[in-house]
Amino acid sequence: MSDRYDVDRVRADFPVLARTINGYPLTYLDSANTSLKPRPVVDAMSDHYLFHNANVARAMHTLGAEATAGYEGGRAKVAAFIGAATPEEIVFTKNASEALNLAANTLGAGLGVGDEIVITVMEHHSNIVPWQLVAERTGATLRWFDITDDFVLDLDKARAENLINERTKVVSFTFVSNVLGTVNPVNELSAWAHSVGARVVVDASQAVPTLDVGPISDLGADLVAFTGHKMLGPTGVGVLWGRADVLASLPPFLGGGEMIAVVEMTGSTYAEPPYRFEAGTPPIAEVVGLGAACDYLTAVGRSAITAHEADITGYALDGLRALEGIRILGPSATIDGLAVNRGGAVAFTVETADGLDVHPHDVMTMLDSRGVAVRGGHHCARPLHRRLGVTASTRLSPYLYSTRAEVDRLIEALTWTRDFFGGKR
Amino acid sequence: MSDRYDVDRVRADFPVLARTINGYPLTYLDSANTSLKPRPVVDAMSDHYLFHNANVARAMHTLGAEATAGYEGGRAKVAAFIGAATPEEIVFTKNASEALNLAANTLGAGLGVGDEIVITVMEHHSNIVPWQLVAERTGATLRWFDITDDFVLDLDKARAENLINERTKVVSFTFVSNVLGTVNPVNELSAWAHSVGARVVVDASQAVPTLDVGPISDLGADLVAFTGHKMLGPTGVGVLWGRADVLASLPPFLGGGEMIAVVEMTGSTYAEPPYRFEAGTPPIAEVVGLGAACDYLTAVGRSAITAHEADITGYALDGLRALEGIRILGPSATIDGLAVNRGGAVAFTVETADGLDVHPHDVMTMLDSRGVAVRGGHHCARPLHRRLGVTASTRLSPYLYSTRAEVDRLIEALTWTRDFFGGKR
Amino acid sequence: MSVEQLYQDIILDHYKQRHHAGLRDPYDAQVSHVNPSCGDEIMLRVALDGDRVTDVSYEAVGCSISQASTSVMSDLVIGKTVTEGLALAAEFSDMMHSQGEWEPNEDTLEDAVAFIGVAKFPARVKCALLGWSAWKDAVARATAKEES
Amino acid sequence: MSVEQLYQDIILDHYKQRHHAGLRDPYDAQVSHVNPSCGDEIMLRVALDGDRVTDVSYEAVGCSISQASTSVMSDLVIGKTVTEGLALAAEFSDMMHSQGEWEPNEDTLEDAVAFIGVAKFPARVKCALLGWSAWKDAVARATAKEES
Ligand SMILES: Cc1ncc(COP(=O)(O)O)c(C=O)c1O
Ligand SMILES: Cc1ncc(COP(=O)(O)O)c(C=O)c1O
Repeated sequence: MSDRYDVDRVRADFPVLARTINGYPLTYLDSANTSLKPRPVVDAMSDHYLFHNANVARAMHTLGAEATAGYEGGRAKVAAFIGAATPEEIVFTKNASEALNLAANTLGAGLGVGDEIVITVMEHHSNIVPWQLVAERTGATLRWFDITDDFVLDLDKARAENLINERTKVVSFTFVSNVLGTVNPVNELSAWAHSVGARVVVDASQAVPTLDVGPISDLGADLVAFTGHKMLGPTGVGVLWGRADVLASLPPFLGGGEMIAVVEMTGSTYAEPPYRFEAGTPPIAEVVGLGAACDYLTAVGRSAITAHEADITGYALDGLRALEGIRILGPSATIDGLAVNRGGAVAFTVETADGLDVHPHDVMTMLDSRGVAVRGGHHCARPLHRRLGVTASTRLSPYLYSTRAEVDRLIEALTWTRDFFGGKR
Repeated sequence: MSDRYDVDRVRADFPVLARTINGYPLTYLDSANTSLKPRPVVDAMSDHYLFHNANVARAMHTLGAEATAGYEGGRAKVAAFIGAATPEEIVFTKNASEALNLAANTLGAGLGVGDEIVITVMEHHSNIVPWQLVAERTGATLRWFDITDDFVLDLDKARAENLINERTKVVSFTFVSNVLGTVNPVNELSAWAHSVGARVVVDASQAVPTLDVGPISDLGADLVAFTGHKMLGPTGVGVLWGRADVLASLPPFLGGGEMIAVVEMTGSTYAEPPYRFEAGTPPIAEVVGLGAACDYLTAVGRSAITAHEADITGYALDGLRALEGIRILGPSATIDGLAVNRGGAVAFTVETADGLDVHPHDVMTMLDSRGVAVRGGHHCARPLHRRLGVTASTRLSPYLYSTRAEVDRLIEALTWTRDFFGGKR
Repeated sequence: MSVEQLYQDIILDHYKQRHHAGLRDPYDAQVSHVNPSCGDEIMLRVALDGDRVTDVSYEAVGCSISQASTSVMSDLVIGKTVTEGLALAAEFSDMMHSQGEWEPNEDTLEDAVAFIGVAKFPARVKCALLGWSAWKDAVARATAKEES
Repeated sequence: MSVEQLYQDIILDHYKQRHHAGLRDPYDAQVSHVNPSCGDEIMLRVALDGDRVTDVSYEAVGCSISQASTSVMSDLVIGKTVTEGLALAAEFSDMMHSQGEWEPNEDTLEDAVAFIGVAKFPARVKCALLGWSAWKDAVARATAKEES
């Protein structure tokens, strides 16, 4: 860990880290599932609710102006955080899933039989099911990138299959895999898709929390989705960034208050982006909280967080690789103890000395009894697990508050788990 | 005000009420726009975020179990609050607008040319635009109830027009108008719609905060939508209640994590309700907060709140009726100073002695300068305002923390406003 | 910030007696603008003679600020060149976004200086800009038409 | 609550050696159940002879708890009447929802009493119930088929 990164000071802002679970200190390594929340984020929301709460836009009194300043201020902070050209490029949704459904429904509105949508086999269900629903509704065909044995997208196979072609209308893929940790070549894929005139959607849910993704338009994508709760923010808020001209070209998604220009019983016209896509009372306090989360991450330092995650992830990869019976699902190389070009999510399987697969739920329960929180299951990526030939996996995922000592506790608990199930055979 | 209702004790839980605005005490009469939040609701969310935060369902460790208990516990509280048969009848959305879009999209999935959808002219935009979008997409026809000069639904005209007939597939209407205060005959309308085999959707956003609507199935509706932020709860959470068999019959709406049974690249199957309709990470902390809001309202007493609102509304109606130049848009009768069979939203227009219409925005700004917060505009009900022959109106809306003294301050500020604009003529 | 500073007499006078109101022929472009959050609406026509604004006419519903601002705007731009009018629009917009920290130039903005008080009411800034936005849009369309 | 209480030897033994595993003919109904939050899946067949359960066979992926519970369930219900099996299912379900406050009856539940420890792990209760739910569903379908 870098000497300059003061993880203890960071940890002091997360009171839950002082908890003990079953007599052991809490070891929270489930940040890809959702991150912990620091006090400044929670306090910003409490202050908003207790002293400045009102509805936005439609309330013009003093509290309404304060709430609007909080909400639109949060939009400006998120815009700055990802290097958007203007705050109007930021659409607030309830989570990344809604953002991806918004993308699928609006981009999919004009599709028909013969059109193709391309995703990848490593997607989160939230970037699979919306496209399946759109394909079903419109008659378009859903196709996908496979992966290689090295856990990266199989671009050669895609080329051989002519996966992206003149029928391709949308290409949607994840920036960083929430299972493998793989970082996809966003620029290359975007250019490829654009070369056939397709729109590009990027699921950056697993990227924005730790990578400095801005200026966001440099990715080359048309729409980028991410979620608040994985980046120290509250639940109930997600983001869809869109290039101004792309957003302006999209039809409305959900209908309701705030997204309209003029409503008549016989038909309505719609507001300009981003409001066109924000039906009903928006997640006001949540955006205040997300803005505070952006402030917090910026104050700690974006590159320091990226470096810290590379350190902890590298340390975990080295530790896991040294452990008999562990198979890492994803790139596992390290250089000087640092993870290279991969995210912090590390999924793996556990086998006992006598060849028994220890199921991830059992691993999770065993680890939890020692205070270690990880996730077991398919991590909302069942097709990827099938592709890897496993039903489920266990996943650790650190964040800016994680320490090497916590990884040590994980490794120790994992060894004990493996031997507990093995010994009893 | 009833002697037994201790409004000061209630007010002590809302710290913002101690604020002064422009040197005047805050007089918050904009609760139909969004309610203020009591400390116990805000504290419940802070405690959740700081000490029990995790993702639900998919996290099985201790924090995950606590977060799941908080979330599902919130579902049980909301179910009990509206007298639902089981917690599984409660679907969480991001707001009432999403709940109504969910209803429109799923009920509308099978519609086509020749089918009819019926709404009313007094609907909030959130119960108009989703049906317009569905009608546009499917070719179905959108029709609506008119109102009488007494501000109630014109059932006679509807009968004469054969508004509800064998082609009617969905009837959707508001329980209580957020402008007029009118309470619609839900049972009668539901029975009428069901007699032709149509599904019934009720927008109860303006009803649930003050009326004891349970047992919810007694309304006779199939789906009922409401929103958290108007009933002391946080932003970012809405509710769609549905009869179990109706929910079970509906296709999915948004796709993503949590709403699936089995995902394959070639097609997916979906979870049982309510999960089928909850794509992605749900509003976990928000549901914890909404559960706390239900607890709070229950502790104060549902019937006491209803009675208090009838008292404050009646007092406001009497005060406004006595004021030259004020026209109340909605039922304005009182009996013994109490509002009768109407909600607490009171919309009105202001005219000076010399015949100048004072625009609601000007009224709002003038009132705000005296610390009085009301709403001016079309309150997301533009068609209704057109029907009433006005562009916009000013609306006061009290809640359980409101007092007669606040109404006095409003009336005084309103008198001053009227004369300010009149005097300068 | 008192409402007396906001509702200066100039504003109330224009509100009660709107200059150039009503829709007139001939015109080169007509636009409809709306402030969705509050429901204020305007339909505005502009007539050009080459580079010169010969008429601005409108039908509008809205608050005193939006009505008066449109009235003042029409006084200001009629008879000016498009370039002069756009410069005024920019100057007015800058003033409105100044939060009141601005020394308005009475020589150029004339009656529009009365709106300096509105700049201190963030919720009302949009009201003051509605007519100006519509005018800018109409002029852009009229010019585009001429060029095509 | 220690994991040793959860993972009793009976459970681990059944996990490693699942009784009646594999899909067999003949059967009267086949169902697929899944625990969407964790991905555990089971395909289960039931064969009836009148009111009597003659066979239960299954293919399943999942954790030790769900696998062992299915194995124990099959031991318990094969040879019993449907009514007896459903009574056992109810008794087992009650035990699982007892949060561990339960005195399990070894005479009726036999090996299934080992799952009392699971009742104290709310996140794992669903695992223990997966096989039983599938069995109840399959029996309902088989019975319905017989009646129709
Ligand atoms: C009657 C009615 N319906 C729907 C809504 C929309 O609620 P939301 O903005 O939370 O979606 C409101 C909100 O004010 C309302 O009063
Ligand atoms: C890569 C990826 N995409 C999408 C999502 C869905 O986010 P949400 O559950 O907030 O909708 C996640 C969440 O974990 C994710 O990791």
